[in-house]
Amino acid sequence: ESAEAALARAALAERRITDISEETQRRIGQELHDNLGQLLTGVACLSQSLYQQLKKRDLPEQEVAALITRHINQGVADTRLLAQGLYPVELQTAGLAAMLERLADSVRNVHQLDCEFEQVGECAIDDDHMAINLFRIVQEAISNVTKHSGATQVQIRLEWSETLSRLEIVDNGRGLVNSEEATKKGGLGMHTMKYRADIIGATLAFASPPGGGTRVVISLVL
Amino acid sequence: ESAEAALARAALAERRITDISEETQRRIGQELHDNLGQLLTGVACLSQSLYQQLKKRDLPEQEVAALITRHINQGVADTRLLAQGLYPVELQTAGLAAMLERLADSVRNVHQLDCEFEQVGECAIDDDHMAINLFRIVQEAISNVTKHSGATQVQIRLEWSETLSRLEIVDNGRGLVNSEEATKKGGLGMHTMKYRADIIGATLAFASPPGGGTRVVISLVL
Amino acid sequence: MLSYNAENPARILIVDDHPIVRQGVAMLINQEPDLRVCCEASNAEEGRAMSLECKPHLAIVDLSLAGLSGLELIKQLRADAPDLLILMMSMHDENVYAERVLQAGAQGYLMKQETPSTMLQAIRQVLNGEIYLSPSMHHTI
Ligand SMILES: Nc1ncnc2c1ncn2[C@@H]1O[C@H](COP(=O)(O)OP(=O)(O)OP(=O)(O)O)[C@@H](O)[C@H]1O
Ligand SMILES: Nc1ncnc2c1ncn2[C@@H]1O[C@H](COP(=O)(O)OP(=O)(O)OP(=O)(O)O)[C@@H](O)[C@H]1O
Ligand SMILES: [K+]
Ligand SMILES: [Mg+2]
Ligand SMILES: [Mg+2]
Ligand SMILES: [Mg+2]
Repeated sequence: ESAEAALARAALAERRITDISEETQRRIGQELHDNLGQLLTGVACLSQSLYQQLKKRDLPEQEVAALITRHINQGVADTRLLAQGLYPVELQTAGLAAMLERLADSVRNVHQLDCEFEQVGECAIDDDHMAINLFRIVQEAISNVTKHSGATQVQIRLEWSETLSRLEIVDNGRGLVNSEEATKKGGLGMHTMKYRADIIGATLAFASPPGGGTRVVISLVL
Repeated sequence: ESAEAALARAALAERRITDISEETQRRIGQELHDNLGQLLTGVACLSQSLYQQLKKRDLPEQEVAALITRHINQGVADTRLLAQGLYPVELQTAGLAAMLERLADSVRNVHQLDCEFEQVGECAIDDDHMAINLFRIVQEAISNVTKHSGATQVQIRLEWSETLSRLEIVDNGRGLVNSEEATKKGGLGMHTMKYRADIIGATLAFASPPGGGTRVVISLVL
Repeated sequence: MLSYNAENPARILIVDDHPIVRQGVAMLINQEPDLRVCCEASNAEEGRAMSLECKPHLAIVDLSLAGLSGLELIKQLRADAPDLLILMMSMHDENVYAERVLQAGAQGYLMKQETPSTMLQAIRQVLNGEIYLSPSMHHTI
């Protein structure tokens, strides 16, 4: 087998299996969202109304009914969070920019981290495959910021022109010691980001300027 | 880059990404199993006992309690199926043979297909990585049988000796037209089975004898 | 002020493609003396027909329906019956949809993950002539 053929094989393998992983997440996310989530919503209502019936008649069984209702409400919330983390169902309809805005919101709320989203130009991706991969790269970059950087601020910037798209995730944390080293540590995140960038024909760069912090840049020639 | 280096890279890529895909599934499966699954199982018990209390006192609210119990049981079953398909958590504790037995049971129940598991010798894999990959190969082979073969019978055979392990999935369906052709059709299953076999150093063979049916054989020199 | 009571309950239409959701929400509503589910539908076409037939005070509409979406249904319901109150109830994120849903003519957006008590509160608020949004959403819009 020639070097070229082998490389092509590697690329195909990467693309195919990343798709499997994405497809699994999509399928499960959708399933949770559409079926289990709905079932539990219905049950939560049934259980609340059973509780109220028992309470109105002042029956002692109301206690168990209240407990069931509390647990089910928890289950509905868990299911939604899980589904959302697995597959952002709104990506197709709301678009990438709206989803990045949301991601920033949730980082602010969950991690007490000052996270801003900024958009320059009008983002007009209508390719689901492209959108989901860009979104996942940002998700992993942000997850790294919250896990490793100790940053107090992070900015997600989406710049958009007719010929180029640029996505940046910039934090003010402790910086990458060495980007070579970082990818050898055994984490999967950087590898996956790289695969995803390759798949959509984007380039991915990491930089930690002397002033501190880390900058992840995804560039895409349109 | 030499052909050899490129091939090595391809192999590494395949292995890494199969790991990612497996890791994704493991994470989601575990989450479903441990969190949502446990929560719902608890609620199912509460709701069942509430129903019984109400029934004993012959209260009309028992009807709603029965309805809730039915729905929750459905939710528990859905969650388990979803989690189980993703990552067989019992694989580590119960072992490969027990899991294949269970797989055969569920195929019989879900697909009305006469599915048998047979073991010759004592299976003693204690390598999780090996076990999960063998299990996934069988899962995909069985999924293909149910989807494509039109078979009425399928057998899973695990043969075990001190030096060799052999796993066979044999159906009595319409057979593979041509195994070359099959892998070119754009399905991911055959590719993934091949990757997994490579990863654990096993060989994988497909055969459709003239008498009909398909035989998938995984051989492993120990 | 709410003018509904046991003799004259608010009549409510539920449009949701999931039967267990309809069952649960209907039971929850029906045990409130001042509220009553007058009809149910599992898709947009049925929902529109039911609305014309039963003339409900309030329609609770699910966003994701098979076929025509809940968003489209809102616009049709609005056009058919200018006085009809509409509460959208969905599993989807309010940050993404709430604004659009209000623009389409609904009076509220409720996430299905909210507790049943919040659901009743949202229904009453909309019947009372107010807009219902979650507190954090109210803040954003
Ligand atoms: N924004 C950042 N600031 C500081 N260090 C970082 C940042 N992003 C990544 N790193 C470093 O790079 C390493 C590799 O990151 P990577 O995402 O590949 O793995 P991980 O996050 O450790 O594990 P995983 O992503 O598999 O959960 C991290 O362990 C961390 O040391
Ligand atoms: N047991 C079988 N009997 C008959 N045909 C089979 C059998 N297994 C596989 N095939 C044929 O081989 C093809 C390739 O199988 P493969 O698993 O790669 O893809 P798939 O099942 O079509 O899709 P995917 O696995 O990605 O969901 C199938 O489409 C089918 O035509
Ligand atoms: K009533
Ligand atoms: Mg990481
Ligand atoms: Mg297949
Ligand atoms: Mg729906």
